[in-house]
Amino acid sequence: MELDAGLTAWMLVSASLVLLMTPGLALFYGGMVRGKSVLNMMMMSFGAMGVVGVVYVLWGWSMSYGTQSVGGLFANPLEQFGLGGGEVFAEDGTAVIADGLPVIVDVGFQATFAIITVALISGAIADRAKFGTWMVFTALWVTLAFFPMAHMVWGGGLLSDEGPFASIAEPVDFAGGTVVHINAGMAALVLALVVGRRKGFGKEPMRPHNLPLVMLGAALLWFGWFGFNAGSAYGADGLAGLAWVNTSTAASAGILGWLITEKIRDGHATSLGAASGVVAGLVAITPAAGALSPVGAAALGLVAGAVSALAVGLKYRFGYDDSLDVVGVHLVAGLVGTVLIGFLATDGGLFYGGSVNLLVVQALIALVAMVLSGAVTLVIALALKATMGWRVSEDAEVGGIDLAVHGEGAYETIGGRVVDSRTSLPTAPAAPAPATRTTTEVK
Amino acid sequence: MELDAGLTAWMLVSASLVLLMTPGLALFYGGMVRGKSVLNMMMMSFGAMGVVGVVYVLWGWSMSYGTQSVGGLFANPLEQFGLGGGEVFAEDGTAVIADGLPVIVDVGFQATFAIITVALISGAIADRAKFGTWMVFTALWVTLAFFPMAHMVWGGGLLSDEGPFASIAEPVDFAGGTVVHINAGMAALVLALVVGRRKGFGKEPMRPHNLPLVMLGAALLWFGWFGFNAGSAYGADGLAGLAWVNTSTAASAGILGWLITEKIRDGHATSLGAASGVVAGLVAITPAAGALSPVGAAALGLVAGAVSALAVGLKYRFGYDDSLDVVGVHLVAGLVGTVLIGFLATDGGLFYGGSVNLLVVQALIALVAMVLSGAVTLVIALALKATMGWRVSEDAEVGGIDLAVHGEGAYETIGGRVVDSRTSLPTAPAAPAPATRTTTEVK
Amino acid sequence: MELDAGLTAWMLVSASLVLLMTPGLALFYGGMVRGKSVLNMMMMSFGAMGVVGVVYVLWGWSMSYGTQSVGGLFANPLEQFGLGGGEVFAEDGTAVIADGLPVIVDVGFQATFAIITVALISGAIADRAKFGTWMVFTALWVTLAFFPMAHMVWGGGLLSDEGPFASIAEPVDFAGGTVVHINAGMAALVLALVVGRRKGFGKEPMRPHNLPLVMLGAALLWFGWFGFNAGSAYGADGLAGLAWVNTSTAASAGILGWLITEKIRDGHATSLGAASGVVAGLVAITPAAGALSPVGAAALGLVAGAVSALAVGLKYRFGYDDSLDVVGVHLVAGLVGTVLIGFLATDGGLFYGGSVNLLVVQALIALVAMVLSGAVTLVIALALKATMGWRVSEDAEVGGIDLAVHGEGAYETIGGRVVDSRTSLPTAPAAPAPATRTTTEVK
Amino acid sequence: MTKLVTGIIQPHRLDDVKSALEAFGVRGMTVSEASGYGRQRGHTEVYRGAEYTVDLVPKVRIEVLVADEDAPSVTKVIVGAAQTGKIGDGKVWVVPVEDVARVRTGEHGIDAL
Amino acid sequence: MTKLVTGIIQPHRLDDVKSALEAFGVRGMTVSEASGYGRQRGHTEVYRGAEYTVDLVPKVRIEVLVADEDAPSVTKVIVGAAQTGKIGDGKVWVVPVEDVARVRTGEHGIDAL
Amino acid sequence: MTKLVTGIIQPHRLDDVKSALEAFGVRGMTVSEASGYGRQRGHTEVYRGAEYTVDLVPKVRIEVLVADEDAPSVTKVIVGAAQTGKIGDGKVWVVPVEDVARVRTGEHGIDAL
Ligand SMILES: Nc1ncnc2c1ncn2[C@@H]1O[C@H](COP(=O)(O)OP(=O)(O)O)[C@@H](O)[C@H]1O
Ligand SMILES: Nc1ncnc2c1ncn2[C@@H]1O[C@H](COP(=O)(O)OP(=O)(O)O)[C@@H](O)[C@H]1O
Ligand SMILES: Nc1ncnc2c1ncn2[C@@H]1O[C@H](COP(=O)(O)OP(=O)(O)O)[C@@H](O)[C@H]1O
Repeated sequence: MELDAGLTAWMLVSASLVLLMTPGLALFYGGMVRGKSVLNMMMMSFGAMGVVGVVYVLWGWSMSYGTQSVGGLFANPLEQFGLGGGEVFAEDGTAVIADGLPVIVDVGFQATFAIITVALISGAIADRAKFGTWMVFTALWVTLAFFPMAHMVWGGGLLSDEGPFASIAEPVDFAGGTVVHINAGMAALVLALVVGRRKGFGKEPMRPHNLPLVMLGAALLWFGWFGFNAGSAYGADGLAGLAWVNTSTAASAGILGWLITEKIRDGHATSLGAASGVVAGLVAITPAAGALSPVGAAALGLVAGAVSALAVGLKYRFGYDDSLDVVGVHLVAGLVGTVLIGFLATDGGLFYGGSVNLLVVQALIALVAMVLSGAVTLVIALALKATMGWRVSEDAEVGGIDLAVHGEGAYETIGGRVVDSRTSLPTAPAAPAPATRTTTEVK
Repeated sequence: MELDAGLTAWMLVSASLVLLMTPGLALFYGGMVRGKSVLNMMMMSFGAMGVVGVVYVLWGWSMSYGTQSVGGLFANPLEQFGLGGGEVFAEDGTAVIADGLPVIVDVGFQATFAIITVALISGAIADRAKFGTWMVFTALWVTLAFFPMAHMVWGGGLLSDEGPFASIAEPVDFAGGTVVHINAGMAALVLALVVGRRKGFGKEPMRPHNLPLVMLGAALLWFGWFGFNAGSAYGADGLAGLAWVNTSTAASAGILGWLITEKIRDGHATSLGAASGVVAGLVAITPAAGALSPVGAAALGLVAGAVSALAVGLKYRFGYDDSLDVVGVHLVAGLVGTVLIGFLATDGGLFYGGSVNLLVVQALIALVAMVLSGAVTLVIALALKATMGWRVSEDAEVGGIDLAVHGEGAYETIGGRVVDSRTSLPTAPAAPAPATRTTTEVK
Repeated sequence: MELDAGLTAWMLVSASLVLLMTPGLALFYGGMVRGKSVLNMMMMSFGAMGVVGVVYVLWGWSMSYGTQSVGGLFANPLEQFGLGGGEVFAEDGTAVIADGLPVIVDVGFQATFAIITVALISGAIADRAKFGTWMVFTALWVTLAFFPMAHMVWGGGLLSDEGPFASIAEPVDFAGGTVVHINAGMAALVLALVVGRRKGFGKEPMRPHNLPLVMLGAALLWFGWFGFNAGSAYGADGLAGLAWVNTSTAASAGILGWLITEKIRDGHATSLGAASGVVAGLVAITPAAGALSPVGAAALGLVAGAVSALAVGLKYRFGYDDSLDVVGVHLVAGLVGTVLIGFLATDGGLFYGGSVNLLVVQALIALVAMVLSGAVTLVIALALKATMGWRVSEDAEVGGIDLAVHGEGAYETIGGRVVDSRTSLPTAPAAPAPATRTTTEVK
Repeated sequence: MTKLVTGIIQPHRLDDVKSALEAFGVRGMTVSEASGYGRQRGHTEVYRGAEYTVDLVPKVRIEVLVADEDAPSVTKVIVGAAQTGKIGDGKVWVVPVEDVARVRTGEHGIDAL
Repeated sequence: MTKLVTGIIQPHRLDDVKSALEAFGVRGMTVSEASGYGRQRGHTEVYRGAEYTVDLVPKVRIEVLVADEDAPSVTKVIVGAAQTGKIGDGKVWVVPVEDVARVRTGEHGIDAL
Repeated sequence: MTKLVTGIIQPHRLDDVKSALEAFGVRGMTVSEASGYGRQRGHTEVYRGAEYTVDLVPKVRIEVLVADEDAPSVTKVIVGAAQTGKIGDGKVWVVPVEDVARVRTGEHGIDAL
């Protein structure tokens, strides 16, 4: 098949944009925790980048998009292990082209989705999880929960338009409402319950230590999301353009939805609210980016911002410590987006004269995704709890997980940590002082 | 018309890049204010992203690029309200292609210009403006000042090459010297005058609270400006390449121009100067990016950096508190760029053997843009002053607008704000302590 | 030749991405120094952007890719001075197209490489170098060391596949293992020796003052590196896709390699280690991005991460103060990548049944690059030492180079610097107090 | 006459100490950040191949001006509320004060508290 | 003999206090950040669905070593310059000092000021 | 009875002072950040066309509770270790303390040090 250079350029860019989202998330989350655990928070994202980035080329692609589907649930991990098997590279080493795009570009693009999805979950267990356990979790979860879901929805599996529900109506998940957001949001809920609450939850404020970082993170997420959604059009064309405009409009409307809601309820429009509204709008538009009109996208963003603003309070009511509101933002807005497609889709939505079928099928795939994700995550989480354990010691949690686990503090504090200099160097010689080092040693 | 995938890919990217500029600006401005007002500063940008992002798809596009021009001043906002009307999407919902590009992609691209232009103004009224008034202002100003100017210059209106001045010479505004920078810079001047000075202006230092943020912001602006300028070529071709190189070269030269000027005048080359020089160079090259040679771009950047470095002192001389130098950088460098085209344009500039006509027409459009922007802004600003009011209370200003208006502080300060924990939760149950929460409550 | 819009779009993006790497580096380095020298650190990068950005369009392109090679060492700087000479722009001002790409786009792309390479070196002499000397150094070094090396390796010179070594095997440097990383790393070593150690080196901790900035910097580097490596394919095609996936995979593996190594050796997996591992992996894959399989890239990244993690300790053993480990990361990982190509290249590598020739030629070009870079840098560095001098005063170094040299501190510290307000304004008039300025002046 | 009671405590005990003082009847205090050096050791950090120890530990300083007769009780209240029984809990000390003034009113002495 | 005069004041009054002290003849002082708890209440923050109050307010601490006889005047100078008449203006107090040394010279007592 | 010895020193002397005190036998101290105003002048900053002076210089405060009889020696130790001979080296002063308590144990007096 012939190469479409324009498409390929766009997909290379899209992959780069989505890759940037995970560090963006690290900043978004990192700014939101207290100063004593920002590094650990960011390391959960960077750790996921390390593990999932390697795992994806080994068996992730094969399990998601391999040709040997196992009951529509996942594909054979060995078929294209290490990207072998002839579907990505031909025998002579040249790249295989499919629909104008080198398959290897698609591998890169898809890998970035796997990374960010796993990283999203980490917000639910901020400040308290063992780093080693998290690293093992990332490998297990991406393998057992993400790759199968990607296969089911996008790889021609159970929840795709080749699956059983498609007889009701073709399910719509443009860029990952189920695979990414409902999947991660549900996993976050389960993990928050299994790992348990932070010491002081509901009593101590635990406010964001650095809100400009949070806003920077939200901005990088927005920027990267263009690759996520408009890239999912798999074309440098009008559909990508529509997805682009819908994405941006929903993010804008998400800001307004969240700010208006909190202004009315609390009397203040906060910067944390603006940043959160951006993400809520973006999450909601993700499954719908190609199916709505821009005005529909604005409406969806507005609703998602408002609903998420209300939903983040639920954790206090029900007592689970979803520390950075992965449930309130990703699960809730992911559901809002996935289900409202049934109303707002210009092709088949209730508001546009469609039947109720689309709504039903959207609710169904959302439900199935929740159940699957919840069940798989519960098994993994409990297994890890019983073996490696999830929690750092209480002293480490109170004193700060950054120092305890990573042996670092995020910021230099003069008169604080950077003070003693008994640096024990391997074989540091008596270090003959250079010309400039003579004075000040007075007395 | 046929789709040009390469062009479309480039425009999708350009739109994404320009969108990123507004958060970049939020950081650039946010780092420059004092620690007690950084969130408010950033929220002015994020608020503009919320309002203008939605307004643009409703009536912004229609007013700017609709086919029903009202006297060359603006186009009918209702013609393509909500992107309807058949010019963006055909009846069957497919995207209309014009000159190889889906029009919807152009909508996205142009929306990002509207957002950043409004956000630019906010720097003039840092630390003291009511957030609600600002939000209303963004909607009014973008509607009454920006969309019309976009129509006049780029939409075939009064200041375009179809307007009356075109008989002298074709006016050149490649990417927004008049529409964006002169427009925003003039509005900033008017707003600074109407809103009035900060308490302590000219007496207290009010130095940037976080210069690395400022530099990061400048970097994101530079990065995004490639979309702004090279995207304005509306082609993935040699002209875009020229605009790209000119843009980068002018930014580089802007650094040198500013640093040399302040080194000579003050004895120090500052990081704030480097960041400001980047922006000054980029502003100046904006209208000229496709019209100069790279060596011309270097010269322009150098001049713009030096002139802006001198111009930022004017506010002390004349006593207007343009807090973050929107006038000194955007208005002044915007004028420098727009007018110097008359000398430096390789096609028609005086230095390249052209007649004086181009210079005259450039000066004319700059002047008209200033007058229009100034007048419209004055009306809006005074109307808002008389109704909602512009200033927060003096206590709020002295104590910090972040806390007063947004109910947040930017940074956690231990022993400062994160201390009391009388979190009043909706119905937080007595929260049965998890296993790990037993100790430390000693005594 | 005909324009390839898809390719052009991708190269415009790639150039933008690589340009962003230098500010990314500024953050990476800036976060790593102490709070008193962060601005100076960042200014070394921004200064390089200023100087090299201008120099490149003047004589940089001509020296690197001009047609008049001087003994395979460099090309005539005057041939295409200021991009004249008809190879970039035709007589009529239109852009020349070569292999589907406007040459002017390539100029932009290549300029960004020159900038980042020079900036990389600055990490070796953090906290102590005169800014003026650094600025002169950037101009000299890029002219005498970088442009020649680019010519030799990529411009058809001595180390290219047209050079003498090519008879053994075609040397492979896909995106700059020799030109960028070995070149900069070797220069860093020489400069660290000539400039001398910081006061307190090996005794005081000198820990990073802001690790989230370091991680943000690493993230921007990773993001930009896609342009660096996948852009170096000069195609929006399967090779670019392969380079993209290899780049990302090596970065991921670099994280794992570094973290595992330090976890074993020190007991902690640090965020500084994760950020460093990213860079080590990316450096190593740079020359190899188009020549390895993704699994090979993973292996290379793993090795590079581990080796660099060990190598950064060498400076204490040998007593040179390569402050931010430019040698340990860029020189060492650059060598790892360049040499391991001899084993891992799918076409000609020892592990894939190739002869030893490729390995030999790779080692040879690495060696030649080290010698050349070392010699040229030594001459420049000593000349500058003898004339302008390299070191700021000891007081300036102890008290903080930011204040001493740039007249600024990076962060506002209440009760610290932002306190006295004897702002001496040029002609600040008695400033008639606006309505809101009346109170608080009580007593 | 008045005394100044100064306490150096663990940061996470600040809330409880503040509540306890308030319960006792103290209506004002001044809090600041500090670093402590003592029996409680700091920690080791590794910075790219160099290892070093940081022997200062984050602490919070509380200062309360009280009437002479309240000094012992206030000391006790702080000790009680700040105690965890672990090394590093901190110190409390009392210093004589010769004069106190309230800035707002210019009042002096016990009335200024 | 000398005294130590300590003032806790509103941050935005620091400049004026510094000028006033300088005008009075004080040639040195030490300044640091603090947080105050008192009649002046803090504020309420809302963090994504949770509301909490912060009852500490930013303050600045000034410390001035003075000769015994200057202590009352210096107290007065600080009170005068820091006063805005609003709640939260702060406190000034005086503590006896038994010895002062200038580090640079090792001088002691009044000469060390 | 005990004394509180407070030293304001140059930040880069902290390490040496800490070592010297440890060598002398002091087992604990409290350290915090401060800014000094004195003979040593601050610096001038230029902020986009406005120039202003900053006359506060970063300093570190050290506080050591010691037995009465050790106060003079500890003062001397600090002065000795902090001295560079340049303007701005700082001050050390001694204040009487009426009571000291160790939070962990509730011990009082000399045992609490
Ligand atoms: N002699 C001292 N002078 C001033 N502060 C001290 C002194 N000794 C201890 N401190 C402070 O008290 C804190 C706790 O002391 P430490 O010896 O660690 O624990 P403990 O008092 O429980 O034995 C220290 O971190 C320090 O801030
Ligand atoms: N008893 C006290 N001990 C120490 N500091 C106090 C005390 N009371 C008040 N302060 C300090 O003085 C500041 C002002 O006190 P506050 O009661 O708010 O106002 P005012 O003194 O004007 O009535 C407080 O923020 C606190 O820093
Ligand atoms: N009268 C004072 N009261 C409190 N602190 C002082 C006083 N005088 C000086 N200091 C502190 O001592 C530091 C050094 O004083 P300075 O006059 O600069 O140098 P020197 O004491 O060497 O002449 C100042 O920065 C300040 O922190």
